[in-house]
Amino acid sequence: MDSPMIAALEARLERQRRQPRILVFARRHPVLVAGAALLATMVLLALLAPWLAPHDPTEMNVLQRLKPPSADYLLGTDALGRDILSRTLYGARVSLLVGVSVALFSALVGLGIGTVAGFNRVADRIIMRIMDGMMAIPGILLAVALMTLIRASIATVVIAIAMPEIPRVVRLVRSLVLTIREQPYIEAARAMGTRLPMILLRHVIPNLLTPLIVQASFIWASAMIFEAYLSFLGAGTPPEVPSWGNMMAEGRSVVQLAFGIILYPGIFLGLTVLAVNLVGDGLRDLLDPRIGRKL
Amino acid sequence: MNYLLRRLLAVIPVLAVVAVIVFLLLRLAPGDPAVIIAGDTASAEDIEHIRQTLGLNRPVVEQFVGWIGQILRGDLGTSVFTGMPVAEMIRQRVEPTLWISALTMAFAVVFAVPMGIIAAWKAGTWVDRAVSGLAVAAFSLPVFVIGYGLVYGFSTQLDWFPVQGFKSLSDGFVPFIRHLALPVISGGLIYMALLARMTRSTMLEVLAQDYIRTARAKGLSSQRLLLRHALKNAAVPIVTTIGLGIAMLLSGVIVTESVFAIPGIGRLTVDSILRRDYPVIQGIVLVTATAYVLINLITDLLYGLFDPRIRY
Amino acid sequence: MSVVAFPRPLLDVRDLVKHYPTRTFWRDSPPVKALDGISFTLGAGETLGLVGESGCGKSTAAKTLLRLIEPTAGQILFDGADIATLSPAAFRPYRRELQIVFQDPYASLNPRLRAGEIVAEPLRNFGWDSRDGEQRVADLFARVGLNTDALKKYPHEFSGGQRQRLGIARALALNPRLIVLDEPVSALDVSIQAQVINLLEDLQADLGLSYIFVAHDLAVVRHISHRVAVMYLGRIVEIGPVDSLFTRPLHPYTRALLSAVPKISPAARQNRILLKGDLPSPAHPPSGCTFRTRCPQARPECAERAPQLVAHGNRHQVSCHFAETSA
Amino acid sequence: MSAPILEIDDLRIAFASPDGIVRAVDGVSWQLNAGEMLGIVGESGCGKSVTAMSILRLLPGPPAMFASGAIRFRGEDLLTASEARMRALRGNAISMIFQDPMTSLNPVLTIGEQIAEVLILHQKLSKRAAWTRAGEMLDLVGIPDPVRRLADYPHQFSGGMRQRAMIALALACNPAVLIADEPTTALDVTIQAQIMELLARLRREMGTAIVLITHDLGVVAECCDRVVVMYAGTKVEEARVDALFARPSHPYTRGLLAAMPELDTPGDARHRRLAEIPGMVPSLKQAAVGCRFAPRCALADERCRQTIPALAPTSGEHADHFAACFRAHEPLPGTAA
Repeated sequence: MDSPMIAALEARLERQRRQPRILVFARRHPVLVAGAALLATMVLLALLAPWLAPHDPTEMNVLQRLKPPSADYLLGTDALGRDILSRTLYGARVSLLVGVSVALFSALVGLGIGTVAGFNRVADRIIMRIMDGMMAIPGILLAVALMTLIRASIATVVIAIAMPEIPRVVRLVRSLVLTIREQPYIEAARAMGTRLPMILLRHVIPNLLTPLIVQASFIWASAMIFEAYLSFLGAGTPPEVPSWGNMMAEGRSVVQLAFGIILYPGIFLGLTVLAVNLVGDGLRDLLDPRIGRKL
Repeated sequence: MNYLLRRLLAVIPVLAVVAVIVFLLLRLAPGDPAVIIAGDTASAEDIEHIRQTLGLNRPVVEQFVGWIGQILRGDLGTSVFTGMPVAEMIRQRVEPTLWISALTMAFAVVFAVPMGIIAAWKAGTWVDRAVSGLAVAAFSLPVFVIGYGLVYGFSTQLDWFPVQGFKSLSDGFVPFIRHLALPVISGGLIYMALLARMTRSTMLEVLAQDYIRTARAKGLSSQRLLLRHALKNAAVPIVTTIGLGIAMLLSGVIVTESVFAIPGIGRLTVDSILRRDYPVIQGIVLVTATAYVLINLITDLLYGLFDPRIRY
Repeated sequence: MSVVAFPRPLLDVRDLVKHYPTRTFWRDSPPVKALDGISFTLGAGETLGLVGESGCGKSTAAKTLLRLIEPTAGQILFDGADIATLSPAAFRPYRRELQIVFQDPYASLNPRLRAGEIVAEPLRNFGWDSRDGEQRVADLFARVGLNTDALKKYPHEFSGGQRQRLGIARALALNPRLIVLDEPVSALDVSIQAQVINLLEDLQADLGLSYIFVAHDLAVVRHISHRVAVMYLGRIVEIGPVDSLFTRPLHPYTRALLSAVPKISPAARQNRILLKGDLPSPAHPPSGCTFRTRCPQARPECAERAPQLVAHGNRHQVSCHFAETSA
Repeated sequence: MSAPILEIDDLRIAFASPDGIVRAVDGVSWQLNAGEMLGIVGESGCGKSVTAMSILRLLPGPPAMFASGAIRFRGEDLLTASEARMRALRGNAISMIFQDPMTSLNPVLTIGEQIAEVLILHQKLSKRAAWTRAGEMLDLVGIPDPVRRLADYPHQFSGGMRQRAMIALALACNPAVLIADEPTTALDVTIQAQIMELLARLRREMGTAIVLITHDLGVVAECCDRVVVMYAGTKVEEARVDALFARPSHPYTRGLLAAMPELDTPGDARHRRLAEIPGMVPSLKQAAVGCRFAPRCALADERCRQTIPALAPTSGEHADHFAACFRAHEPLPGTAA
């Protein structure tokens, strides 16, 4: 005795239920699925670089300097005659590696400091002032200052990029800990005789992982761009490391002649960062739309 | 009134922390600071000269106190490379950076806030998806790729704008604007994307509140509801985002300046890096951090304007 | 439900105080007096109802007994021993004796743990090995009317009533002697409320549990309590056996409360006492009797002298200078 | 008796959720006469609030769907009215107050602005005239020193005062109908008594018809003229208030009354065990086959499980007493009712 409108909707939902689960999931979370697919392709390209790359990325061929895209150099060559496509494929590895390491490093350090700040009022005041101080220094300057002082390597770049991200993670974790601390299930745990370390492990941290993972994915995306900035300013990974940032930095001097040197790695970097941002957006809406509002 | 006092007092510890971080950065690095500043090619007496001028041989605490004393008197030390006082170097190069930052922020805010509001108001429609999509895309591109893209498109091909360089306002309005157009747009796009996303999520949160449902039950039209009821509540979080976003804006500006070869603070930073002119880097970090803190103080003070709960 | 004779009270609370300092910089503003010296006793197998409007301190009192909130002053004698000032380590064994069930069925269960793990947590804290533990949890599920296939489910898969049963199972795990029930049924619908109230009464009959039952619903408190304490602005204004307190309320506030509750049968609705104004702020309570600003029979003397709890008949005490005349 | 001022006719509202359609309101009809106070009572999830929100069409479009039925205000069907027409009625001819006073007022606008706004909008008053009228409204709802309080912000009002301000706001344009969605649930019992007494007084003075949505049978008993009992999206019983409480007929209504602890009976009413209603409210995702209450009803038989009982008048002296149950008048096993 349903009205026609409800019957029609019921039929459509019925059809949906019979479709393969992945299709139904994709329909409901388009952003996450699109992002994940794009990211998977980029990661695959990076992993299969040795087999996919037509040329050795470091093989210089001065005769073929600054050639436009052609049959055997699909994306053209750079100032030293190296194949842009091969270097771009290899570059993906460095940027993805830097991005993930920065995200993990800043998430873990931020989790530790943030939880301490959330649970200890005295430490909270000191930590938060330090974090405010670090946030006041523009990320680029902090990273650049660090890079001028320590020997440039992938590891030091990761630390230099992570430094400005840590205060943001600490601020997020601290606010989450302060809200979770007031929840009745924490009071119940105390009433059951559960000691603080166990309360942290079983009750507090599991409930703040969701927003932390979403924040980490945004950091992963911005870290890849940051790596490009650092290399661009001449304070990034050592020049011989084929990261997208270095490639684009080398392209600066000849930008008028061969814009492809900046354009193609730029597009790859853009797509990868877009993929990670989409995954971040998708995760936020999937896991907990309410918490997502704050990011 | 004690809210204002509290906000003013809160600025001091933050600036103190910035000063300590900047001071410690050089000393924490492995190896002898003087050697690092002098660089690999420098001779023994160069290193000794730097050690003297920067007083690196005195005990650390004494150096710190001396340094702070200098800063409070407005003396940011002297550049190792040019020998000029850092404060003077910064003052000469600050005008372009100020202009770019201000115009970029204005350009971003003027577009981002309305876009965010409309996307939230029309949540779920194609408008929302378009704005969110554009924002994520712009947000994912490094500023120099956009910069060189614009230069390639508008300068080399169409020649509407100069490839690089900066003309100060005194050289006439048109050249001034023509030189700033592309840098402002390339830096602005990213900051606009961030602001649009934040405005949208803040507005969505406000539109879900009970008092919006009450306003609707009063028979208000959507425009009135949006502007008078929703926006006034969303103003505080949006202003905060603009404040916090400054740090990201400054990063963008520094890179934009090297793309368009604009002689601003950003360019000065890059040059000081290459020349390992640490006192200048120290000075720039201090100045930009102070600017950031003051701007955020202003956004905090605006709270009182928008949110009566804080005034009373 | 005959009234059990009480040789020595299981719980004897004396002048329990809880003040929250207000943090303003320079002027020393008065603290918020959440609890301003409350005293009561509770026997084994007895239910004491703590009733009053929001802000009267009933939840604070309940949580202070379990040291979830640290008392500012006063004694809490449990089985004769004062547990108010014990160090956390010394107090921990008492966690087995005193337990709590919370008001909000959705927020009092960790959303990331399965139901079985939630109920097993107290057992794990006090050294039960996993095999006995599993059996004990299964028994507890049956005892509160949950079937065992619910062990694997997560909290969001349960209804409000079922979640409250989980909270009760968790509280029973360590065989406590006293359970503090902090508004356990306020968030439930009437039909579900009845199921939980009956469950609590059966458990009390079977296990001889003592209850502190905190609620703002007078009908529920009357139904389940042996004795009732009425609280106003951090103080007990009247305490006594449920029948004499509900049929012959002595304190003007108790009478106003009883008359304010909407009644179904027209006969029960005598002339309604409408209190004027709102609850005063706990940081600046009125001088003398704190109820005088809203009391229909307030007299000048009420402002000078704060009334004390005075006995009027069998264990029925009231804190009001003119309780006798206004009865 | 004149035509009813508000009429709900076989209203069906469904929500499209990813895993199925929730039939929140599954064929509900009732009338409201001018100046009358109708109580709609039921437990959470029974559809009472959804019905209330649909009258002013405040339900968000996409998830909510009006499957069928009509809502007629003075004969005009509101479901098909234009958005502009609805805006002209909202807050003017039909007003609404909500459950939680703490969040229902805009925190950054003064109380005066929020009341004046509706007067300027609907009655085209000047700013000054609207401000004075707002002051009169605050006085009418019993807020001391009303003119000064107009300039205060909501956070400077207590819970009870805010609900009074909400009522002033809703009644400013002298609406014909006021919909009150659990107006006192979030308030303490002494403040609740003040608010209910205020509503009763304003109804007498202004002749406003009131639809009171609540889960508290006591409030309905004291304040309403007629009452509708809802369960799982449908109306199970409708009667004059005295008839309903004197001779409840639908097993669910009788179950509710038996499950409530008593406060009314004088003397030490010896302790009787509360009569539970077993089981839980059914999921509204499947279409109703038989009576929705059958799984929990002691009288349920095969017919109840197969066919949906229609609303039928119950025997007894009150003509307008209906119940949707085949065995409405039979005594429940084990109880005197």
